[in-house]
Amino acid sequence: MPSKSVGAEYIKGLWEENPVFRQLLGMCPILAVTNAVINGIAMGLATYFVLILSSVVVSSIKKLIPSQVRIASYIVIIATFVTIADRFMAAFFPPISKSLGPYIPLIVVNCIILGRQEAFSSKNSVGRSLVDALGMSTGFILALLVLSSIREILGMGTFLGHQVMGAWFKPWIIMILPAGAFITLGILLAVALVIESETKKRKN
Amino acid sequence: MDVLIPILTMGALGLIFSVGLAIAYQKLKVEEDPKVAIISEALPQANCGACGYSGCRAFAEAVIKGEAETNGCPVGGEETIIKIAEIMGVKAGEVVKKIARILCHGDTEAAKDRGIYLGITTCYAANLTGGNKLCPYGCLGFGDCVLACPFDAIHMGGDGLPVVDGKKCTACGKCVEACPRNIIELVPLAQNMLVFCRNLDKGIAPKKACKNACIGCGICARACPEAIIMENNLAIIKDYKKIDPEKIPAIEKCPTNAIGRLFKEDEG
Amino acid sequence: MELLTLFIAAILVNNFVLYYFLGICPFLGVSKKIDSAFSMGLAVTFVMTITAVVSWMINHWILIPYNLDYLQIVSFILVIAALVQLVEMFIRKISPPLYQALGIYLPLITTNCAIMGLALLAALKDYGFAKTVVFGVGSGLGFTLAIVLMAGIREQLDLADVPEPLKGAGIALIIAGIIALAFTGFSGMIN
Amino acid sequence: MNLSARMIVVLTAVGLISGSLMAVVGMLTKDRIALNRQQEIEAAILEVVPGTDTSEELFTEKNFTIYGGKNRDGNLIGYAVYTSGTGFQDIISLMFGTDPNITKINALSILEQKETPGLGAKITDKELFLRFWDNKNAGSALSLRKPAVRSQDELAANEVNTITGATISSDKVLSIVNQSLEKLKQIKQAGKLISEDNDAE
Amino acid sequence: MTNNRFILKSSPHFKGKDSVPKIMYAVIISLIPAIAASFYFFRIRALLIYLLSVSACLITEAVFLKARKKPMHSLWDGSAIITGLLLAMTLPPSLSLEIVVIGAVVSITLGKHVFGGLGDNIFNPALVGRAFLQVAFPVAMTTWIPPVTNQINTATYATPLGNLKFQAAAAQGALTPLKDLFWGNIGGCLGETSAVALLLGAAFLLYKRAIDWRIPVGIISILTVFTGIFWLTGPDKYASPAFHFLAGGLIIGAFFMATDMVTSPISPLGAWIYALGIGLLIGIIRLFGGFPEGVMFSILLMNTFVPLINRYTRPRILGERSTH
Amino acid sequence: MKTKTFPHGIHPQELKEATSHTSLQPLPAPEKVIIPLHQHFGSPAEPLVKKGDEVFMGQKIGESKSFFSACVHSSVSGKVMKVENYNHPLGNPVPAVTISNDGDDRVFPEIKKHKNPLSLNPEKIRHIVKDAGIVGLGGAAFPTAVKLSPPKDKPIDTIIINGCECEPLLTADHRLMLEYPDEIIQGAELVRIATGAEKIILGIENNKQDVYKLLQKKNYTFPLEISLLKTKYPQGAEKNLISALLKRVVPRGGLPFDVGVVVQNVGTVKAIWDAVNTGKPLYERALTVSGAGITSPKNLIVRIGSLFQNAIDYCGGLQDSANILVMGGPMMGLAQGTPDVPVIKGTSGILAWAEPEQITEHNCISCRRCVTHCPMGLVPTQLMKYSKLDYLSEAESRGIMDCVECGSCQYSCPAGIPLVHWLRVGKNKITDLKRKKSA
Repeated sequence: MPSKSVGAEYIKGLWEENPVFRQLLGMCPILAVTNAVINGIAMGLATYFVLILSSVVVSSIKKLIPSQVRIASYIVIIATFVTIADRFMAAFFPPISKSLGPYIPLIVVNCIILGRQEAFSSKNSVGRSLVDALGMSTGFILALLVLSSIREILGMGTFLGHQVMGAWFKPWIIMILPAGAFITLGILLAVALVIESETKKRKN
Repeated sequence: MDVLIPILTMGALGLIFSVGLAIAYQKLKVEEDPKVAIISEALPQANCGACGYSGCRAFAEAVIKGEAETNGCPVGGEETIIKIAEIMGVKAGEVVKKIARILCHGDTEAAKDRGIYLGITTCYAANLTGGNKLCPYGCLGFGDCVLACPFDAIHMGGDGLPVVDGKKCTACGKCVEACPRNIIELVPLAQNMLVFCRNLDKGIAPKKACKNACIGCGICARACPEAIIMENNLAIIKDYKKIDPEKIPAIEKCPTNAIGRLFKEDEG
Repeated sequence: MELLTLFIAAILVNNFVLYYFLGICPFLGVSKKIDSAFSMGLAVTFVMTITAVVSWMINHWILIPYNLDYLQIVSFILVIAALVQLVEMFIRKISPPLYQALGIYLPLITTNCAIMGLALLAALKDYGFAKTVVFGVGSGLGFTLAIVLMAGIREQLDLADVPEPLKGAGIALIIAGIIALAFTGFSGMIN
Repeated sequence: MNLSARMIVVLTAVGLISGSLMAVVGMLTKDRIALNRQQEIEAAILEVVPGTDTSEELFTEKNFTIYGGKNRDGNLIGYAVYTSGTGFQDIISLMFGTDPNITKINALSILEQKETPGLGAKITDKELFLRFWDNKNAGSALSLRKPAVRSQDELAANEVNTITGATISSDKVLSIVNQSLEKLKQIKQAGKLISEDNDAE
Repeated sequence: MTNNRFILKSSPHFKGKDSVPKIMYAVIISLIPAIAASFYFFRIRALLIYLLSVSACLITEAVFLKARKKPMHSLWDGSAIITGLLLAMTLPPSLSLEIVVIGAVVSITLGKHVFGGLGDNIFNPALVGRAFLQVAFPVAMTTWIPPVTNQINTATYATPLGNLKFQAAAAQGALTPLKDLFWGNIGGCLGETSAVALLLGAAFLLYKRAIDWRIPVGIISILTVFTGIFWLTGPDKYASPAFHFLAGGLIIGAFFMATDMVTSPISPLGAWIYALGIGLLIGIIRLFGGFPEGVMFSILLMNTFVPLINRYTRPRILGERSTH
Repeated sequence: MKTKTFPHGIHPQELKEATSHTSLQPLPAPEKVIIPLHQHFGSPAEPLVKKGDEVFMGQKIGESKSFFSACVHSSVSGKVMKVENYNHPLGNPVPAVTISNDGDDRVFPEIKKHKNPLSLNPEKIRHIVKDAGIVGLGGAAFPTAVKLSPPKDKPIDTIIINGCECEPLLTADHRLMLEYPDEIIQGAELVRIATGAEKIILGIENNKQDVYKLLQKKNYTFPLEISLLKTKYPQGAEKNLISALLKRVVPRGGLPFDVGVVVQNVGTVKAIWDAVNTGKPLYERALTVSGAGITSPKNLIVRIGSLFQNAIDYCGGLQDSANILVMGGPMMGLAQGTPDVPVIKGTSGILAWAEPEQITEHNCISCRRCVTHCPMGLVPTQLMKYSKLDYLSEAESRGIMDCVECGSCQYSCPAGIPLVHWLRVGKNKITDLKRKKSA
């Protein structure tokens, strides 16, 4: 196993292996909950919580689980943490919980989480898994933040609910609708690829 | 009591699920290539479809069949790629390192045009209409090989001839296949002496077509008969290892420079 | 009549992919060829129908009576996963051709958020049994429609000079956006 | 231990542990979530039946609940009807309040909607939409004023305003209210409202 | 005689006189009557919107051609101008000008260049721009002013179809008279109002064979049948087929937008399927949908079906045995 | 008059007036002829002579053992100067026999006349045709002996004589029909006898009314039907001609044999008659030298192996503006880089004119003109894209191999896309791949 420094393990999740822009994972929540920055942040934090805890748990009990039932076990573990996050939100942040609807429970089928368990946590030490999970979820939050900022600013003229665009600005309602989400993410993916190839060129 | 219900429910679910799985594994086992299972194991099992296949197992099958690239799983990252490559990889024995060489020196200055070519600007298409160059054997200069190279190891030089980057070339042979005139050849990296022409005509015709064409005069073959022979009006290096360094000056007396060394500074 | 409107709405108006953003991963991943997209769509429809039935039973026979709504997530996903896996193994054993056409898509579906989303949405909207099933079938067909349309367009775009950075997921998302735009024409049609 | 046994044991154990964990969380959050829900309803009732001190459920069926609002003295001061119906995109849940005789509508409050943001979603806008619902004559079915007008004064007693560009959403809200109003009257007539304080009439 | 005097290329060496710019400019010419009509009805505003829309389209096109290192002659092949004109023609005359520019930029960018430019686009670029605006600025896009020749003092003026949908005009007998619809003395999008001007241009296109006659014929006939059935069952609730033919964007859509060669099917059978789909969807949306007008959505929707239609209606190769 | 035709196709400018009224005249044999050994479809011929050999006119100088091949004969009498690669109008140089002409035109003594040609048996006719090196003179140069030997299980009932000459500019076949009608019809009868068919149909485009009238007047006793066809390109393409005349459809990948038909060009049947009647092998042919770039366009009878330059010089040379030189018709002909190439059996015309040096290519706008005009029912624009992107299996499954390269698509393409060239690329790549696989 190629060993990376702890820093590199963390950093790779931000860009190199960014789950959204580079690996195209977790597309459903990325599209569904980014109509406002606050929703994006809430989603990101929930994912953060679930990913880190399940990574720690999976990596610490990896030896006990026979491979035939590992997926099932991971799902149960992840689902447990998702339930916790979901209940917690419903109890203490009811408006956000309402606007996120079924998408918090759907974290359980987010490829990022199950994928990291299989690809990383089940094979690495607790420490490394933790760092990896931190990096990945930060990358995910980053992506959520970028997309939701663009959508909220253009779609409502606000950022986190505060008016940021002048009165002259007519909000582009399409941005908070599905069509806008798809188009914006499509363009962002292209931008990410352009940045990637530019940096590669510069390196050479 | 309230606390017990969820615990029991979950326990029961786990129990039913695992029993079901255990039975299923034993009763419904299907024989398959053991490699599929091994590669499947190495994959993230996210079954996310990011690879374009319907799941990790399907992707593994595709890898075995050679339909998918070993680095086709974007989720697993580097480790997975290395693992799959290890599983699939055939340990390469010690072979002579080869490199693709362009066997034509018909650059824009040396080789004359056959006319004003207005067709599709690929070598393959040009070749179908008889080519844009007067020489029917030489490089057409549209760079089909450049496009074919998966390693970005060939680019067009300023003189209208492709240039191979020795560092990047892996001798995969894609350019050899792509060249409609068969002037690219995989040659041992160590071979320094080459015939840079494929013209099978004799005398005036090749000379008219290209300054650097082999006119089949045979000077080189006479200078070093043990390594070089003439075949179909073309000098051919049969065995470069047999070229006597002392005879190189005589060989290089070629009137059209169709035969010569790649790097003169390397040798005496 | 109510069931019919629900059915049409699930296909056209509140399309799973284009309105709820569910099942995006396979929607992007398996929409390169029409044939595989169609098989995928059928497999999803099949699993969605089963899921609709099973999740309704779990919800109404176990979770609600015992006040265990917080076990929804884990029980739905476990049962779906187990069921899909069993169906897959079963098909594989008894009918290899069917497995080739449908079964190979099944593992991919387990973690497809469309399935889980269906179970959760049906529970959230508090649909009765018949409605849940109709919702499941309709949503599956809606997914099929979206993915086949997408595959048709992507097959054609294979021949187009799409800018390099947009190739693949980028252009697929933009197309999805425009299809979603076109589908807004159906909004307001449910009464 | 053979493989099958180990599979069963491990998965069962994982299930048990996670079950207990979730049970704990479930217990901890259950009350809070119920409370949230109740607070939301109470706030809405207060909004549509101003002056409510306590409220009680008088009638309930799927997606339709009648609350009775009582003032500090315990007198019934109005009904708050929680109801829902299909909007332009998805379900709209709303609450409106009437006086005890159902002669006028006090106010309207939208609880849940997924209408087009910036357009149909303006049904939650006080300035543009909701204020035109205050104190409407509930004697007959309400109607919608099209095209929209600017001030309350231009509307008849049983007319409510449209949102420019979102005629359909306005229409949908109107029909939900009209239907529920009719239902409320029927239920009251049939005497199905439980624990109704007859003195209030 | 020098060796390289002669041109080398593959056969055929003769070529017909048709060219892409010729086809495109024929379409532009055919739009002139409708554009002139909009100048007459909406005066300087019309001019401003046309100018802005076309120039924004051209500039965006130029930027993309430059950035993607494509031949610049494509800028003047007329396609960007058509997109600009068609977009402008489907905008409300009162629309603020920056929205016009946004629409034009979106048309060329999302409607055309993300797919690879002219010929590769799946959707009609002008309609993508128009749909984008419709969803992005729904209020601005549904605010109408009456033509200067028909000054009625209403702050909120509605289109004939809007009247039909939201004011139950059919029931009140308040349907816009067909005569006004025909001449265009009504509110509506810039270039959609005058049926007669559009039909004039359409006749020119049909005469020039620049469009496939099957598409408008298919759309109009199925819509006539569809709306006719409802009209016969309830003339007080539904408008007549003639009204549906003349009102809204049907004529411009059927003759100028659905017929866009790039985004319509290749085979004649495919063209029929496509046209019937559009006509039916227009009918459904106009009669039962949330929007008063469905032409734009219907064409976009059927655009998405075109690859599938093409795949299943491929012409029979000579000597091919039918597989059925 | 009612004319028959096929669906689709185009109608380009005909430009035939320049030569349609000038009678065929022999091109004086040049001082030396260069006769390529590969002028036909099939395997190349092996040389039978070597440097220094003395040869007669009509003497066989090349032959192949393969069935799919044709012999090559000397077109002059004289001395073999060399047997070496030489420029070839079809592209790459091929081995060619250069003969210096002694000007005597001494006929090969072994050449035999046949007294009663129409009473010969099929076997004999085939043998004579094979020995005379006759190939299809329409342009494809398919060995005629092969065409006269249909498989046993595919009985032939109809012989179609192709007198369409649908390519613009070319009029050599037109002149042949006017000047040698008896030879042509008798040649057709020989083909009918050789294949055992029941009737002969001569198809002529209705821009050759004079031929039609002449032949009507002749009242031949053979089972002959003369049919007028609409002037439309590619009326002369085998499969389309069969569909126009007989309403029979040759299955995909099949040959006219499959529907009981053999199609022969008028020039070919004349050559057959000459070979059987006088014993003269195929060493000269009629061709048109025309186009705006030729000073005085003519119809010539040219010895095989004469250079294009000889023919052009005889017609007054090239105009200064002429910048394209084409062998064959403008629709399917091959652009030449030099007039220093020999006339071969498949040379139906030598054309030159001024062509713009810039081609403006636009994007395909799916105008479907190519689909409307493709006589084979293909979707050329799609095939072009498949070929461009190397999607060969898709291209094949959508019928790229059915393309006859008639050029109708490209002629009608408003975007100026080199469709035919792309389709040729695709077809060739597929063939290459198949060859590689079978190897």
